[in-house]
Order: sequence, then C-alpha cells, then structure tokens
Amino acid sequence: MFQYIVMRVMKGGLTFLAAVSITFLIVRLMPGDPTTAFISDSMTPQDVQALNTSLGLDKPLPEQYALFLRNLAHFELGQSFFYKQPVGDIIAPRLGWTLLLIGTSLLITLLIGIPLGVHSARHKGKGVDQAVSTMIVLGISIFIPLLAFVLVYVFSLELGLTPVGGAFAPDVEDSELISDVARHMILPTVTLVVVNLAQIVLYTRSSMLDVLKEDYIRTARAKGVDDRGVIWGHALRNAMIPTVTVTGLMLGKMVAGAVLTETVFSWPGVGSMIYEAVQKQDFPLLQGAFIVLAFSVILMTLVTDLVVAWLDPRIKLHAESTR
Amino acid sequence: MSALLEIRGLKKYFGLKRHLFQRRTRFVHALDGIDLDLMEGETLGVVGESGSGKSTLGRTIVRLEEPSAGSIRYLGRDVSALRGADAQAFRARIQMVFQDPYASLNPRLSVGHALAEPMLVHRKVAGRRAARQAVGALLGQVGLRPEMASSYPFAFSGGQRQRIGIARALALEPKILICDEAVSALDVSVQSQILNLFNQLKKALGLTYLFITHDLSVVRYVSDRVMVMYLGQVVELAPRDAFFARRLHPYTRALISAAPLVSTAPREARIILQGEIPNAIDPPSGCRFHTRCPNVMDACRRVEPQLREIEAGHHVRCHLYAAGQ
Amino acid sequence: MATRRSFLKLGLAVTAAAASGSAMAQSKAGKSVIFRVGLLGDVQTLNFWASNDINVAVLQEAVMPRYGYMDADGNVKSRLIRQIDVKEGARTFIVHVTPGLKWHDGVPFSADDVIFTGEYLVKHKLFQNTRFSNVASARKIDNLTVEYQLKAPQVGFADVMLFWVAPMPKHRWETVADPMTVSDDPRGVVGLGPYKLSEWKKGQHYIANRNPDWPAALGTPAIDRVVYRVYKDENSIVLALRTGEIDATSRQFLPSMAGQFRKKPEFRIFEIPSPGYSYIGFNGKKSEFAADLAVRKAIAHCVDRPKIVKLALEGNGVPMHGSVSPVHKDFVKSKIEYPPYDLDAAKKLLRDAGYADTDGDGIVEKNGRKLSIKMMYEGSRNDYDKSVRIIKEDARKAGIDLVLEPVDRQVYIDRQSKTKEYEMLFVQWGAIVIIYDTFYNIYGKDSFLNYSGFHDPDLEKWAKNAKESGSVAESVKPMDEAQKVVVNQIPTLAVWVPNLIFVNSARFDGYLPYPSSNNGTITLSSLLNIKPRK
Amino acid sequence: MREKNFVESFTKHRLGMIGLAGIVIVIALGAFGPLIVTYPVGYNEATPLAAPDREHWLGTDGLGLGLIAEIVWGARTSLFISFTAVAVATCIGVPLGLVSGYFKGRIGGLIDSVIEIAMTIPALPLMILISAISGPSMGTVAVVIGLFSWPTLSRIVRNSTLKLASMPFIEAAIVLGIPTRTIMFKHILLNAAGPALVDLTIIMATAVLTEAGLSYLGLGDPNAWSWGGILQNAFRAGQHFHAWWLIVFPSLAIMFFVVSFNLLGLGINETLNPKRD
Repeated sequence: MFQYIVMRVMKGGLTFLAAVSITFLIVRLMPGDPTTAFISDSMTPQDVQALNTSLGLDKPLPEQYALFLRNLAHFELGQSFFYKQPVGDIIAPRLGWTLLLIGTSLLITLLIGIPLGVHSARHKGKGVDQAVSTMIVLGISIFIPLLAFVLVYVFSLELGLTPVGGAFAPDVEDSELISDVARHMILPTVTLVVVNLAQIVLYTRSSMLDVLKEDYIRTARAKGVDDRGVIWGHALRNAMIPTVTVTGLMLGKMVAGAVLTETVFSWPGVGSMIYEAVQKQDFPLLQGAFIVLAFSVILMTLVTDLVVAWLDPRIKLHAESTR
Repeated sequence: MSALLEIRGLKKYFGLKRHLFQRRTRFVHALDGIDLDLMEGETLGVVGESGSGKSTLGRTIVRLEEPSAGSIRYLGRDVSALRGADAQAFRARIQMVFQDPYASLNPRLSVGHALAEPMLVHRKVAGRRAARQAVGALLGQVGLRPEMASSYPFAFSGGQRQRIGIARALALEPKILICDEAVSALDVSVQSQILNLFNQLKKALGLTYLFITHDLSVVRYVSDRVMVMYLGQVVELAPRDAFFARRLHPYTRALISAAPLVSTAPREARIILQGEIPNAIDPPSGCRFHTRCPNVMDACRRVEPQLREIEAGHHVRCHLYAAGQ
Repeated sequence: MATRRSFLKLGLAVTAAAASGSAMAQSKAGKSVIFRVGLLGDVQTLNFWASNDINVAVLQEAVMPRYGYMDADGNVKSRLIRQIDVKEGARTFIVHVTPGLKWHDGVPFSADDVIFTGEYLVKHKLFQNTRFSNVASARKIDNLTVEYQLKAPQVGFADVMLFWVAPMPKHRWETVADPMTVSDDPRGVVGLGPYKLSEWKKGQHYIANRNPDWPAALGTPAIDRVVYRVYKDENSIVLALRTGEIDATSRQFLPSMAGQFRKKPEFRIFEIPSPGYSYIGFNGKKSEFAADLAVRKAIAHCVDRPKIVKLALEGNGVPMHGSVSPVHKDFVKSKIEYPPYDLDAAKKLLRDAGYADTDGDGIVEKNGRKLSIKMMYEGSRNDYDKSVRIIKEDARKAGIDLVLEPVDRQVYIDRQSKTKEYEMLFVQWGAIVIIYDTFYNIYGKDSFLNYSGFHDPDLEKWAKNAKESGSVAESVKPMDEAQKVVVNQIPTLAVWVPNLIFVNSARFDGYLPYPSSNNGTITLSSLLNIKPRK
Repeated sequence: MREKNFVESFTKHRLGMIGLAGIVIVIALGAFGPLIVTYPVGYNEATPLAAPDREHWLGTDGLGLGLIAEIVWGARTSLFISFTAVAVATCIGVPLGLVSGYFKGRIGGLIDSVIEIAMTIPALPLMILISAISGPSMGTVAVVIGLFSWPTLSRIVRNSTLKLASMPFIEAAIVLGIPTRTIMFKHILLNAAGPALVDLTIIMATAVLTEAGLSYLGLGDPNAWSWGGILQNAFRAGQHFHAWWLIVFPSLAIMFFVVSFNLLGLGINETLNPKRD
C-alpha cells in the first residue's frame, strides 16, 4: 500500500509538471510574438524591461523554462495586468470559494447519484430505470448558462426565494454569515449537481449491474442474505470503485462547469475570475488560474485514487500481478 | 525421413512484473530446455496438463513468443536469425490451427476476406479475382462450399468455423501445421470429422503436424510419435505404439490411467496424482515430478534426471531408468 | 489586504463567531438606512486620481467628490469650493474653499490641498492634469483662499475645475513618489465626502458609512450606508434590480431593457438627455487609409444617423449631424454639418482618389492594398455594437472594409489613451460640459483628449481662441470656425446623442438625475437628497 | 462477439433511431437550409426585435435579422465544429490508443501515462487560455476542442485493443504474416470501432456545448453565426428578458443537436452491448 501511495504521488507530480509545461509551451509557441501575452497595453518600456528580465524572455527557451519552473516553485505566478497585483494574491482567496462550491456539489451529487444508480440498477428495464436513462441523456445535454438563467428566473425573480448572485450579502452580520452563504450557494450548487449527476448515476448503475452478476453476490443471495443486505452490504462497496474512479476523472469537467456557473451567478471564485480575465485579456491571471486549477484537480484526483485503493483490496496486492 | 524442424535447448521464461522496491525480476519457466526433432511427414502428439508448457512450445515455434534461449532450425536454418522477406517466407512454411473456433476468426471480416488476405500479403495470388478463385479452392479442400466465402463467421457452426480456420492455415501452403488443442472445443461427433479432415489433408498435401492436446485418445488416433511434457520439460518421447504399450515414466502412467478409455491394457489400479502441478516460478529441485511421484526415491529430490533413450526412439527422463538398471 | 481576508473570514466565522473589528459591527443593519448600488465589474482602483474608470467615478461621488457639480439646468455649481471669483478678463481666479470640511482622518481641508492637487496632477501627469495646463501660478492667500494666475484668458477655467477635479489630501500624497502604482493604500482610503469607505472586498463589494464630520451646511444625507455590489455581467445587475437586491445602478439602459421595469410601481425610471455623444475616431498614425481625407470623407457619407439611432438606440436619442452636440444650443445655430449620408457620393470620392475594385470582391484597392480599416470599440456595449455593425454594412456597399474589433473596456481605454494601438474607434464621450473649453482639449495639438494626435493649424488656432475667450459670447465665432475645419477634415465623426435611461428602486424618493455624467442618479446631489419612502 | 446484423438491431432501438433522425435533420439543415434562407448580414431597418409571426417564423434580432437564418447558418457552424473536433480527436486518439494497447510494454505504458495525464488536466481553462491568446476564430475553436477530446477516445480504444490483441484471431493474423500496421488499423480497429463510435458521438455533442460555452465567455468567432454566438449576443444585450425567442430557439437548437448525438451514442452502445439478462 505504501509503495502504491508513493507511486501515485509521483504520478500526480508528473501530471502537474506536464500541465504547467503545456501552459509554458502554449504561451511561448503560439503564433505571433509570445511576449505580447505578458505585456499589457498599459505597461511602460521600463515595466516591459523588468518583465523581460524576470521571465527571461530574451533568453533561449530552455532557460526560460527553468526560470518559469523556479518562479513557480516560489509561487510566483506573475503580475495581473488589470489588478496590478501578484496573480497568487488575487487567486488565493478565490480558490477557497471555488473549492467550497465544487466540493459541496460533488458531495450532493454523490449522495443523490449513488442511491439513484443503485435503485435504477435494481429495477433495470422498468419505468424508474428508463426515467433515469432519459435524465442522464438530458443531464449531459444541458447548456449551463441556460439552466442557470432558468433557475434564477424562476427561483430568484418570480418566487424571490434565492439571491441572484454573489456568495454572501455585503452587509450581513458575522453570525448570519454561514446561513447567508448557504442561501447564496443553493442555485450554483443545484446547477452543478444537475449537470454532473448523470455521470455518477450512469457509472453506479452500470458497475452495480456488473457486480450483481458476479458469483459471490449470487451465493450471498442463495444463502438467504436478504436482498437489501446484498445490495447495500456486498454489492455497493464493490460498485463504488468505478464510481469513485470516475469521480476523480470528472473533476476536470466539474471545473469547466464551475467556470460557467460561477460567471452566471457572480460567485467570487476562480471560475468567474477567469471570465473577467478573458474580458480584460489578462493573460498572466489566466495562466495562473489554470495552473492553480490544474493543481487542485490533480490533488483531488490523487485523493480519489487513494480512496479507490482503500476500497479495492486488489490494488494493495497490485504488485504481485502476473502478466 | 529427415528432420524438418530441429529444436535444441529451447527455453522460454516469462518475466514477472517487478514492483518498485524489488531488486530482481522473477521468471516463470514455461519451457526449460526442450530438444526435439520434428520429422518430415510425421504427426507428433504433444500431451501434458495445463501449465506443462506444451502450448508455449507451439507458440514459440510459430514465433508468437520469442525464445529466451536455444535454437529452432527449419531445414537447417536458424529461424530466429531470419529477417524481412526470409522471415515472411518462414511464416508461410509453419502455420497454426487454434483451439477456439469462435475466437480465432475476426468477426468483422468475411470468410473470403480472411482467407484471401494472407495470400495477397504473401503474393501467393495476383489480384482479387485470382484470390477469389483460390479461396473457393481452399474452402473446397476443407469440405465447405465456395459460395460461403461471402458470409461472416457468425453464420457458421463451430465445426464449420474450425474448417475455415484450417483453410486459412492452409492458404499459405505450409509444410508444418501446429494444431493447438485444435479439436478440444468441439463436440465429440464433430471432433472425429475434423480429425479425419486432418488425416486426409496430411495425405493429400504431405503435411507435418505438431498436435498439441491434453486428450490422449486424440493423440492415439492421429499421432505417429507422442511426447509428454511436465513443467516445461520433455519427460517421455516415443513412437505411438511403444508409448502406449510401455509408458515408462510414472507421470505418463498416471496420465493414461486417468483416461481409462484410452487404455487398452487390462484394468489396473488408477493412479491418482497427489496435489496440483507445482509453481513454475520456483520449480522443484531434482526431478520436477518428485513432489507428486508415487515412485519417488531419495535421488529424485536431489539430482535432476536427464532425458535418455532407453530403447530405439523411446526417450524418458526418470531415475527409474538410469543407466545400468 | 481585504481581499486576502475574504475567504479566511468565512473560516473564521465557522470556527468561532468572533466579532470582527470592521466598521459594520458598529451600526445594526436593521435600523440604519442602507442604499445599495450595483456595479458592473470591479472597481479598478481606490486611487481615484489614477483612473477614469466608470466604477471608480461612481464610488468617488460618495467618498471623494469633485469640487462642484452640474445642476438640472446644466449649470456648473460649486460645493467643496464655496465660490470662484473671475477677474482680469478671465486671467485671474480666486478660489474660496468651503469652510468646515475635514478629511476622513480628521485633518482640515485647506487651500494647501487645493494648490497641491493641481501641482501634483500636472507633475505626475494624472488624469485631469490638463485642466491646469493654462495655469501660470497658484498662490495661497489664506488658509481658505487660493489665487490662480493663467497664462492666457480662459473663461471656462472655473467651471472645468469645479466639474472635473477632485481634491487630493496633501498630507497623504506628498510622500508618494509614483501615484500610478498605488491602487489600495494600506493605511486606508482617505476622502472628503459625506461617506467614508469603511470596508471592501475586491471583486465583491464596497461599503461606505456616513461621515459624521460632513458639514450640515452642505446637506445631511438620510442614508446611513451606501453598499456597492460588484456584478460580473449586465444581466445579473438587471436581475438584482428586479429582485430588490440593489436600489440603483450606474448602468444606463436601452429602452427594450428598461421596458421590463415600466408599469411596475416598485421602480422609477429617469430619462435624461446626455451631455455626451458618440463618435468615430480616426488614427492616421496607424492606418494609411485613416490618414487619407478622401477615405474619411467617404466613411462620413456612409453614416446613416437616423437609421442608427432607430436600430442601435432603439430610437432613444437624436442624430448628431455636426461636431457639437445639439445640447449646446448657442454653438449649433450656424448648422455646420458633416457630409450627409450618400453612398454614391462616397463611391465617387473614392474613385476620384484613385481607389478601384480590381478583383471584384466589392472592396476597393489602391496601390495593391485593400481599403480595410480596423474599428475598435467596447464590445460589451450593445448600442456601440449595433451602431458599428450598421456603419460597417453601409461602408461595405461603398467599397470600404471595416473590420470590427470588439474589446473589453479596460483594454479599450489602454489602447485608446496609452498605446494608441488602433486604426479607428467608436466611442461615446461621457460628458462634454463646457464645449468652448473642451474643443481645444479634443483637437488641440498634444491635448489630452486628442488621442490620435491629429493636428491642423487652423483648427488648433480657432479652438485655442475659443478656449481663451474672455466670455462665452466671445467664443461663439471661433467655435464656428473650428467646427468648419472639423467637418471638412473629419478627425472625428460624431454619430448620435443618446438619451440616458436609468432605473431606480421606488423604495427611495428624491433622486436628482442631473445630466452630470454617466453616473446617472448616483451623484452626490442625489445621495444627499434621497430618503426612504414612507 | 454477437455480430448479427448491427444495422438491423440498431433500427430496433427506438431512442437511437430518434437520435439518428435528429442528426439527419441537422445535417440537412446545414446542407440545404442555406439554399432557402440567405446569409444573415447587415441589418433590416423595418423589423428590429420582431416577435415570431407569419413573416418571421422565429422572430428577429436587434438589427432586424431573421433568427431562422441565423439558426440555419449556425447549424453549419455547429456541424463544422463538431466534425472538425471529431476528426482531430480521432487522428490523435485512435492511433495512440491502438499503439498503447497493442504494444503493451514500455511504449504502451508511456502512452497510457500520457493519456491519463491528458485526462486529468482540466481542459476548459486551458482551452480558454489558448483561445484568448490566439484570438477568436471558428477554426481555432474547433481544433482546440478536438485537441482536448482525444484522451477518452484513446482510453476506450486502448482498452478494446488490450482485450483484442490477445484474441486468437489477432494471433492468427500474426502467424499468417499480416503486417502489424494492417493488424492494428484493420483487424483491431474494425472490432474496436463500436465503443469508439459511441465516444465519437459524445465528443460531437460535447464539442457543440463547449463552443457555446466559449462563445458565452466571449471567445467565439464574431464573424460567424453560431448558436452559442446568437445566445451570447442576446445575453450580452440583455434581450433575453423581453425577446424570449432569441434565447429559446438557439437553446432548443443546441439541445436538439446535443440530445440527438447523445441518443445516437446510447443506441449504438446498447446495440453493441445488449445487457438483457
């Protein structure tokens, strides 16, 4: 198990290195002058000179790369064009909000999705199952801004139940902060849950179907363990494995959903910041946002993989597999 | 009769996946020093339990596996040294018939396509029309109708599919046919039809067979010589009649007694082998069979016996038949 | 620093309901009167003098207002300055500071601050610095009085200073070497207005509480706190207004968008003629075609103003045929107008200038180069977007290819005023208040609003004459001459004057929608006057 | 391998056929629609923001242009984007999947790691970065979407290839001396095509959603009509409050397209793997 963790962490590090290297290459190798991505229209020649030195733009590519990695190791992500502040300082407080939103949505998605998937697997081919299938197709077909707009229109505008946007009201008392944040989170969370639910249900359902076919489940049923016990006790633990694995792989997509959702709901996270950075052509901020998001996703994927390892005894014995 | 194929000291080890903190790679000894001459025109039956290495032997000969050590010579030329066009030519000389008639045909290729493709690749025929004719002839040869060429594998029964598999192997006009459990997946009634087909083809085309099977009755029916393998080694090799009459090695005896229908000898006590075939990663010391042998002796545990010719053409690997006994 | 706290604060509240030291704890939300304002996008900086960002201007009204303001009749009035005396044929101006004003840190506002402001703006080339370009000397007479001597007469000097300039606290800024780099003074924001900026979370909100030191003589506001909330997109703002999350926004509405608020008793709609107008600017330094008078004239023939007003403004504005807005009645009597909409005339002009369509794609060429010009504009403005698309279509019919370049506001500002990286632009002046003074700022050589650096000696001469008139009546004649040059040379091409529509919550009464700028109803005068409705 | 006739079985899958019909409609719209409605260009003074009526079936936008023409021409864009994305993803994903599945050893492991890394990296922020730097253009958007769609396809092809490579019919082909290239790109690919096809439909559906998302963020091509672009124009102008047709119809078009492709994928998947116990 220990060596599995070591391997997995090494792989995560490698993935992160690949992600930042891609960013480095994209910015440097794009057609046109790569330096323009870092030079804002409002910079003076002195600013540009200072930037050239700090990024090594006048040096050969490998040296620039080394410099880039060194800056990264010191958490130096550059200077935002618009805010004229270090990118890290702008992103740091926003990252928490994004993780809060994604984490909550993920938790709710799993809490709804897994039982729904199990239920639909148990009643395969029946009305419930078909309704779930239809929901899955619709779920992965939704355009987030539209869904968000409809939600706001109905719940905020017509019914007046939820706030339109933001994370909390500006003049809220500290003691009411948590409930206020919760109120603001409802619609963005619902949006993300709706678009991500389909995947979880789909995977739980199909892995549950596979597990239910396996011998030991039949044996357990034959032994007279009651159906409920078989499903929730034996089968679910095994069915969870692909579900958790796919959760890890979904994180990247959840981030994509978060960019659009946060934008529509003015959620003060990294996603809405990306939208602003696009508008303002703030490339250092965009690059920083990507690096931070990539890091978060890789870290969370690592965690889900470790959860899978914990759920799946086979991985602990991973080393001994023959060809 | 001359040796078409000479195998000397053939070894095949499979490396186990090594994990992070393990120093040494460990190996499965699938073939551990095989010496064998395959004579032109003969049918050599290879028997053994699963895990004995008999399938690996066949797969190594057709180069599905690269040997770890030793040599395979075809008509005196070292096969492993062949490259490019020579290797292609060798491919054509030795073909294989697979066990599972369902899995050995590509479900997405029509029968005609599957048969024509190798001929076109090896330029046995010029152009599609000639290929179509050749396919028709091949199908006829294995007892199928030429118009079946346009059908896909799913339309055929198991026996028919095996005939197609044989036809495909024959497409390149090989000298040697390796049959790896070629009939064991078929119904008994179909088995004999296919075995008869093999015998007919042998006569008509002058083929040489290496017939790998666990089924002694099949071996008895088709073979000229019989070879028994245990844990990657040859333990007995003899002409068919001598083999069934004398069965020198204790393992051979156990095998035959476990298949009573094959035995023509008077009823004798069935020899039940103790335990399972040992792990081929760390084979037992001395005689590999000593852990299960009813006749085990002290020497068996320490000294590895050699394959010896006890009488003309009858080789056996056992301390019971040590020199001077 | 406030930014870093924003998420931490949540965690803090979770672990222990520790009372934060912020000002919000002082007054209980339920009892105080709160006015909420929606901002589109973040406030660029809290250094008010280093930005001409629209959101900065909105915040400034409450926290750091300008010396004066414009009343409902379009006259400039004083506030932080009590009075300005004009002497010696508009060469000497005596400025009397309003007594009793204190900076938010308690230091009294004095003549020193007034003098410092002008000198500092000029020294560091901050925005509005050219308002002082004609100043020869500034002398302190006493603690509340300053005397300005001008190099040449300038009748508009007083109004311009009152309307455009906000004073700087000398004691805070005299030590700052490079003000352009300061965005968020760690010592806090010190203003002079009736509200103090007490708490802010960048990208989320800004809170201003009432300043108890604000002199009652200038009006005591009924609102205890102004909350500015940042929204990421225009629709969120509209929604927030509809749900009552905010009471007002600085954003102007097109009629179709304002329509949803009409006939609803919870809202009040104000329609104000704008003191600004939209125009096309040419940058001859970046495009050989924009430098060609024939091309500029041809493009002028392609602008169908009534049609653009109808489609782009949804009829909510007036076509502007000359170079002075019809708002300034005294200066448009001579009807000096740009070339009229006439596509055939445009084609003929181009033909005569040697342009011809040789490859049959409908776009003319000269010397092997296609007549193609890039037109930059602020992409989030729907009225701009539609206007340029209509002009592009008509220009295309005349054989001119206008390539649209929608950009973000900030990018737009940088490229227009700093790097000058544009060939043509479409934009709207927020407010042209004192036209006879401003004309020189727009067309004078090296003037700060002359972004493209266009220079014509006659125009320069007449505009300067107009600015340096001893009286308004004297300036009419040189203005007419200057206008003639503009419509002939076309350095800029005016298109329309909008009506501004603002929507406010009817929870409050007493909005004073002065045509002051784009701030709409969120002017200081309004803030001092509005009260919750009973 | 339950081969039976795939086409025949598929035609019995109701949802799959509905999806196929939907796609045929979109393709027909993209191919023949432009023969009926002219390219929406310029402005129409007479009818800005007209609600749907007899003359303007789907209403008009702020410049008086017919929405129906914009949607028809937008269908072309959506088709262009999704087919380009699929082509790019296929060109990268299929060979990588085949090679990594077929050569199990070091090369396979290496490619598999690359696939896994590519799957983990959050694609949308990276796409935004690329589009923002390179400037908005339909071609860039299409290629970028394709560049980030291949990993799942690769993984699926790899998994099929891993299973297929040890199948006796592949070994038979090796013994018969069929060149490795032919084995991979014909013998294996023919059998791996089914699951890959399912993923291709998903890629096409996702591509259209992604384009709409990028357009919504202001990274679409301002010089081409796309459904996402129409929506973005309407949202930007705040017209969705009073001109509902500007939101409803392009959204319906996106949903129709995406649901059609997803249904097709569902149909193919269930026809290939009938899980009827």
